Amino acid sequence: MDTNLLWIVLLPFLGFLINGLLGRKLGHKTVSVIACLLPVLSFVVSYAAWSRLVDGANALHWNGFPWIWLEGTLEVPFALHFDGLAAVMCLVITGVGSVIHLYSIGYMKGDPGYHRYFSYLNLFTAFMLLLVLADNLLLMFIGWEGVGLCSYLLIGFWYEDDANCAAGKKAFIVNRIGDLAFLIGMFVCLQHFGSLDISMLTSAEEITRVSAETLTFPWGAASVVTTIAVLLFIGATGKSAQIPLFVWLPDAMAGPTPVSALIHAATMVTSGVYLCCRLMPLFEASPAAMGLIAAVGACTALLAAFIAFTQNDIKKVLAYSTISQLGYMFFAVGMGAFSAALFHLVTHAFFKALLFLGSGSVIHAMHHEQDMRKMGGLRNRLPFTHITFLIGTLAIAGVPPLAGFFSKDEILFAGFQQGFLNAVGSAQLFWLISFLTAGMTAFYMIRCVAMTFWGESHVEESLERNVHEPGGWIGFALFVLAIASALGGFLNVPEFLGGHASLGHFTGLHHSTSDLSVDQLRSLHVSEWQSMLLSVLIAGSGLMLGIHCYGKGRDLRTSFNDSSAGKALGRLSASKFYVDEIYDRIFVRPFETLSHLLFILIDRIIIDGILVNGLALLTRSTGNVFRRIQTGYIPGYLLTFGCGVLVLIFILLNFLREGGAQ
Amino acid sequence: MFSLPSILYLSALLFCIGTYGVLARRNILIVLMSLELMLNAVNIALVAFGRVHALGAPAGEHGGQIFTLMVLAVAAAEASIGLSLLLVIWRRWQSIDLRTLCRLNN
Amino acid sequence: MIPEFDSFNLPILSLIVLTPALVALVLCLVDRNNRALIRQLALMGSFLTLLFSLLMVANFDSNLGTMQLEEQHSWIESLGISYHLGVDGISILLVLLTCFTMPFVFLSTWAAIGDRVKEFHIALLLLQTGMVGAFVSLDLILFYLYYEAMLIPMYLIIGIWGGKERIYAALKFFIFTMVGSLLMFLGILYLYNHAGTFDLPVLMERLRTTHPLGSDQQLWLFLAFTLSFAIKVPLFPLHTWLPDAHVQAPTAGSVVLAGVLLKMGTYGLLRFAIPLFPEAAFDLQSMMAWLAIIGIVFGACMALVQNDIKKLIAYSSVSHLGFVVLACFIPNLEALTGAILQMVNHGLSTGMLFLMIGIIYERRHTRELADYGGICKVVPIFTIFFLLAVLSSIGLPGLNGFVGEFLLLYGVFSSVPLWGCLATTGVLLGALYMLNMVKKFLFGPLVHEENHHIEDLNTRELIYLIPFVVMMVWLGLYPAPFIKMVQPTLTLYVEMLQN
Amino acid sequence: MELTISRAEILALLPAAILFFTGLMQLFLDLGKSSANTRSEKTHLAMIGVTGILLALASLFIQGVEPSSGALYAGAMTDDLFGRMGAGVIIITALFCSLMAGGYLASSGNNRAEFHSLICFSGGAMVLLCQATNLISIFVAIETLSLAVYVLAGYFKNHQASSEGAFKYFVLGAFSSGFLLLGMAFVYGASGGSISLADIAASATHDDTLFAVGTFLMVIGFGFKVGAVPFHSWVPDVYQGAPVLSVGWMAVAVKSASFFALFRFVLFTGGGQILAQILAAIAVVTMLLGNLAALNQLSLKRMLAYSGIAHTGYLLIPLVLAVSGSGAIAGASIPFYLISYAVTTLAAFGVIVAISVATDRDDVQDLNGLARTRPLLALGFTVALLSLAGVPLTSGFIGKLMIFSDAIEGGFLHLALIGIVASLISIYYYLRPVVAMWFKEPSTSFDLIPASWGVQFTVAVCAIATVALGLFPDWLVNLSKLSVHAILG
Repeated sequence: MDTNLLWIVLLPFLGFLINGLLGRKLGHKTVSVIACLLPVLSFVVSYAAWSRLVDGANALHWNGFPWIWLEGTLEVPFALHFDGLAAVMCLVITGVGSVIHLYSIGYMKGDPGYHRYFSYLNLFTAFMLLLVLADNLLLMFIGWEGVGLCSYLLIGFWYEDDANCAAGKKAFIVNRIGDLAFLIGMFVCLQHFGSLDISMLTSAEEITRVSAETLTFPWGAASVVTTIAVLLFIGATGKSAQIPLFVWLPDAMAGPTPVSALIHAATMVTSGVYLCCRLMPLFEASPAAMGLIAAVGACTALLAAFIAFTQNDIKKVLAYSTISQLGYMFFAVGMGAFSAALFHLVTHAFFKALLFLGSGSVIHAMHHEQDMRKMGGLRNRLPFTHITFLIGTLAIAGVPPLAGFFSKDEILFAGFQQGFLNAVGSAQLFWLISFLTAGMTAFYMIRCVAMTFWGESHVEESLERNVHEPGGWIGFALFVLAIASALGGFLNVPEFLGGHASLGHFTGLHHSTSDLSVDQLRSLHVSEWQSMLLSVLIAGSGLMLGIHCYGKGRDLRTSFNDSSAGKALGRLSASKFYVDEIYDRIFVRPFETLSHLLFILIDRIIIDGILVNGLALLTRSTGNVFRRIQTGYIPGYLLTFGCGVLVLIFILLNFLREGGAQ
Repeated sequence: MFSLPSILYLSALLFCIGTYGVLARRNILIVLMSLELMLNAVNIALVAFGRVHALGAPAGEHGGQIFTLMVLAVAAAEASIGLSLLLVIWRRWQSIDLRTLCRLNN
Repeated sequence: MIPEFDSFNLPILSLIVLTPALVALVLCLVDRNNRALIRQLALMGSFLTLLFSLLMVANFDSNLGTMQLEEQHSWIESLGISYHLGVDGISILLVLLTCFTMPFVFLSTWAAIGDRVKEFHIALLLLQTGMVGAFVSLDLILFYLYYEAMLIPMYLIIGIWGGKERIYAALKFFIFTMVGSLLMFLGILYLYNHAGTFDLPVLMERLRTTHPLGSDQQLWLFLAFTLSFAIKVPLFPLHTWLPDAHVQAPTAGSVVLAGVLLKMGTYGLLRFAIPLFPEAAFDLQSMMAWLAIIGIVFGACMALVQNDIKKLIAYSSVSHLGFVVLACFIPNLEALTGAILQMVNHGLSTGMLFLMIGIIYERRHTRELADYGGICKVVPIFTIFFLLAVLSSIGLPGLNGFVGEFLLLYGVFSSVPLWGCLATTGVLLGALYMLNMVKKFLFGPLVHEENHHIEDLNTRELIYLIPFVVMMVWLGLYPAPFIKMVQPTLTLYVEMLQN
Repeated sequence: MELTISRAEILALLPAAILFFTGLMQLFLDLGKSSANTRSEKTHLAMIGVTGILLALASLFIQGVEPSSGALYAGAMTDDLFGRMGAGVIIITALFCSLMAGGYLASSGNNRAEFHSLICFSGGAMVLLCQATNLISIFVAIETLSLAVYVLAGYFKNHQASSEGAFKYFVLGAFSSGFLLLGMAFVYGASGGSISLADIAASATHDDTLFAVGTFLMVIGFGFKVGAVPFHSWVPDVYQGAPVLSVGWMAVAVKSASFFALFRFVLFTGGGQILAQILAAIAVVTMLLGNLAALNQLSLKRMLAYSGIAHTGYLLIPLVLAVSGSGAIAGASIPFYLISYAVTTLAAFGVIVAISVATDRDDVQDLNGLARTRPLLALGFTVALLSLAGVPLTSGFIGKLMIFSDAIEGGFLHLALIGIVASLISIYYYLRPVVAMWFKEPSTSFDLIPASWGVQFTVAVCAIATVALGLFPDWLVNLSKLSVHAILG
């Protein structure tokens, strides 16, 4: 029982309440102090808890209180759980989060929605921490949807532009599609595990018990575990922007840039990966689901990288890069390398936050110009930003010894190991895809750097004079994150390089190699070396090609662009594979048209028109008929009377005769 | 002298004539006369029934006859009301055709 | 445990039911021009009722699943009708919801209703008596009496204080409801003739033991009862009165209609139609479920294409209550608990949404979405509250809507997975139309000149909105006590149905 | 044969006698002044009328709820509870009509003693009708009341519509009297010369064609009076044409008295299943036609005329039960429904009287905005309409409850079902005046002549009684049961 855990979540939430309720009256300074101090405090608490874990304590637990509590039937408590995995996530969230909060002070200065912005950001932090700390899936779902809400609010932060609101809405709705699968996944869990507690869902006995059960679908049978894993993974594809639900993330760049850094790069979008790591035993029990995850991850990585080639909006490039990197993480998950996935999650949080904040610094300096074609040559004006951005770029490209190098290498090796050492055919293909993607990543990132910072300036003159390095908190944040991006890789140095894979061990995700013999270990290390060399090679060539194309060797680029294949590919990339358009044509518009049609056809015409009003009309016109037969002529009345008597007597006599005959 | 059925047939015939008169004629005066005819047709039946049943019944049971007397009185009152209404109608419409009275309808 | 407050042996339920009616009588004597006094008296009356309802909760033993606080007096003995009240887990939350909503409804009308204030308050008070009475009646005729008694004040409220098409809407409301309730009336009489009592507990006992119904009888009676309740809910395809009624009704009318009145339908299903005729309910389960599911999706689709905010929310009610109806026909604890919670949640969130639309309507006199847009800049506090209500309505975890929705959907899913999955799509569609509305209503550029100077929420409005928010958060984060009140009754109920 | 008159016989005759005497008094007192002063309220006439009626009522109450003293006047009449209840309804109706008459007649410039005394005369005949137990007294009573009512219908002899209505009523009424009388003759003949109902019941068999046809013709005769389809044609025209107050009197008193007599007859003699089936068909058609034809009426009086036909249809349901031999089941609903209907209808007609005094018209649209100008009248009318529609908390609801419940118990579920459908249809037109009163704004031409206190009193008392009977009907239900069971023995 550790109530302190609650404070990790509660502190940022407090910030939200204070700023949300009183922010308007407090003034910018107080707002910033409160908004930044509380996540920092939360970081401190997390750090303290983390150090207790390091000291050898078991996982910390807060029993909380009953939440959705049907005694004896369905008992879901509001309880928190703090173990290695949660600790790492908490530190990343509060750490990177705090830095981004600080950055925001500079970035959002003078915005009329200042306090609103910070209260949303605090709220986001709280929800994200709740997601991470949750002891059961349902509680995690609060955080899960809560971060989605904050994402929605922050994407549409500048609500006066319709496009921003539409992007926010799109994000929420697309996420909800995934959430439906998550919800149904939880139902299946409840039905078969009888609980949503993560400890239950990950306990080996339970999983073995449940994996014997199968479900029948119209299209065939599937094991329960696979069903759950796939459903939860679909949930993850929503949040973590994987095929087929990635379409919201590029649009989400409509929000303020620090938001993109925090929510749409470092933390929220990685919660899908976190979910997989959290439920590692469950996923591992289903090879089919793992295969699917690897396939989706690899394909997403490739697709997004390909689209990133032609994007001209600096944030869009980073957005597609994020999608691609998240694909990497899922690829790792699919390969069973959960520790690598988490590692990449952490390093990605560092360098992608850095990249976004760097781009933010550029955008800020350029007075909200995001088109890279109108930049160029900013290296001189923004030297510090340039350096840090470059560090980030190299880190993501996988240049040793920066953070991305270690993590990406681990992932690629996992694929290599599965595909070639364990000889799994499909894994070979996926490895190849991600291997190529590594090169592509290096290429489009260097393109981005080149277009923004290098070469000639395309900045409007009036603007250029005012472009200057934003100092203060912005610089501080860039500095901190640059260091983290540079050194983050050392958190989990693999054993063959003499490290201890400490992150993997700490979180319990690392597969121990201690049961291997010395020979096996040696051959493993050899292949690890091979894989590493390959990845460095591909990253290097990507970088070189990029520098060549966007540096001096422009002719290569233009000639490629002019070739018919190049044109076709370029169009395909620039149009983002028409995914948005296809979704629009297949789902969105038919649905709206259908709704309109149904409204008019069923509600207006059939129910109201024909049934309701028709019935009323029928009744009224029958009434009118009866009204009209009342002609007012006495002879007519007498005749009715007389005929009535005659007919009725005739009937009576008829009946009487029949009755008598019987 | 006359058997019960034959008297009843006479009564029925008169009733039918009366009914026909009410239904078929348009002159209010004739309709009033037909109504009287209907009542009196029933009177014949009543008297006939009374006569038949009184034969076997204890003394003092002359319901049919008493009934007839009552009906005669009522018929007289009815005729007077009818005729006074006829006067009102005549004053207003200058006509004693039933078909003219049709302002109230629907 | 909770201390016993019932030291005077008060007839608490009667007090709750009759206080509003008595206050209405008092109001009859007040000068019609003394609006302030009328308003304050009505408000005090409704607060008093709220107090009594809290007393009811204090005296309610949530470990028992049986009828509690029962009151029974002979009334029309010659016709077998008695005055029999009682409350159990199924009704207690609904009584609470009603008593909770009414004071704030009264507060909300202070600015909106300026014409015939006296009549309006009398009508609302009588409406309250009708609603609470129907929830606690244990005699079929007494129930029917209250059930119908709600109709007239509501009819007047729509017809007198409503919008342009109010007469059509009021008539449609009245006749639709009457169609069902008269058939139910016939069913009640048939039951009386069959089993010789109007008293619900006795009747149920007799139907189970001494006077079982034939399957044909069950079927027809079930249909008669269900038709009535389905119209009230309203279940697709009997829903077309609702959008008209909502759009035309004044704010208070809409709030009561959505907040409480619609629940009469689902409550009736739970209390009467299903337990009285369990076999018929079971036979028709899939038909009802499919209708409910169609209603969920159809209502959502309709909501998506509405331009009038009230109409949109009316259709959203069709969708939301589709969930509840679906769950009513699933005999397991989760679904039924979810159904009851969802009734309360819908009352809170939709009630609040209507209150807020009323607030903005008072200022701008339009409900067309096209006339708004970007007003969150002008009315930031309004925006926050409105968003909260919307989020509660679309079932954001952490707010009330989710708790009910989760239990309900899980219950349905565990029984018939296909229905559960189909119903779950309603959650998605709900987010779709609600956020669409929010976007057009609150966000975007501030185009219209008239919208530049809308006043934000004032203190009175805050006073009646904040309790809703508090309840939403409470029910969202700590629903356990409420679930506990409901559970024992439903456990017995499920056992009974499964036998 | 000895001619002695017992105390019970005197007491039984007293209410009717007092009414007749009151009518005569009024005629005499107004003698010689009749041409002048027709615009004054002539309070003395009302005073005498009210006093007489109250006396009659008192004489009725002297008898209390004690059981019947058996056959009186050699079986011509009885003083049983059933008859006393019928007499009570009629006398109370007469009271309210007298209270309203002065103001109403004065405003139309027709205040003569004849109206007042005709109410008393017809009232006396109706009281006798309720108590009559042999064919002769039934016929004489029904003809007496009819003749008086013909004149009441044509009371505004300068009004074309009034005269036309009266004449239609007269011709059709006389025609139906012929059939009634024929039926009586048949019954008389078929039952071996019995005049009194008790003897007829003892000697008749339902299979006898003559008896069945006779019974049926009698039912037709009564059916005309209460407006059962297809003998209803006169109702809308006469209601529309006749003075409002006469219509109110007809709608309440004539119908009640006829139904009381008809029920007494049927309860005594029964009628057999076949007759019951035919009557059931008549009930169905009456309920449906009455309600459907009322849907699009603009005139309140005409609308209430059709509504009255519809209510006749509902009342035919217990009649069907009684004819089919289930009189014990249907018992209580007959007197109760009639009393409830009387009270409700009086409230409604009170308001129409007020409207036609104020506006000289009686269309639905003349009610526009009544809730603003005369809230209490509007409330009273609303209560009356809701009660007619059978909405709970009113006596009409309890009445319908009893009737439909009886129908189900007697095995006539389909009648109950059609009754429900019919009352559903009726809601539409009952709500129309409500809409006009509450939802519409008053037209500027609305003349604010305040309703006379008699009208106000009537509406108030009757509306309150309607609600009170809806809330606490127990005593009346018990009384009704008691009265019917006394007949059935």
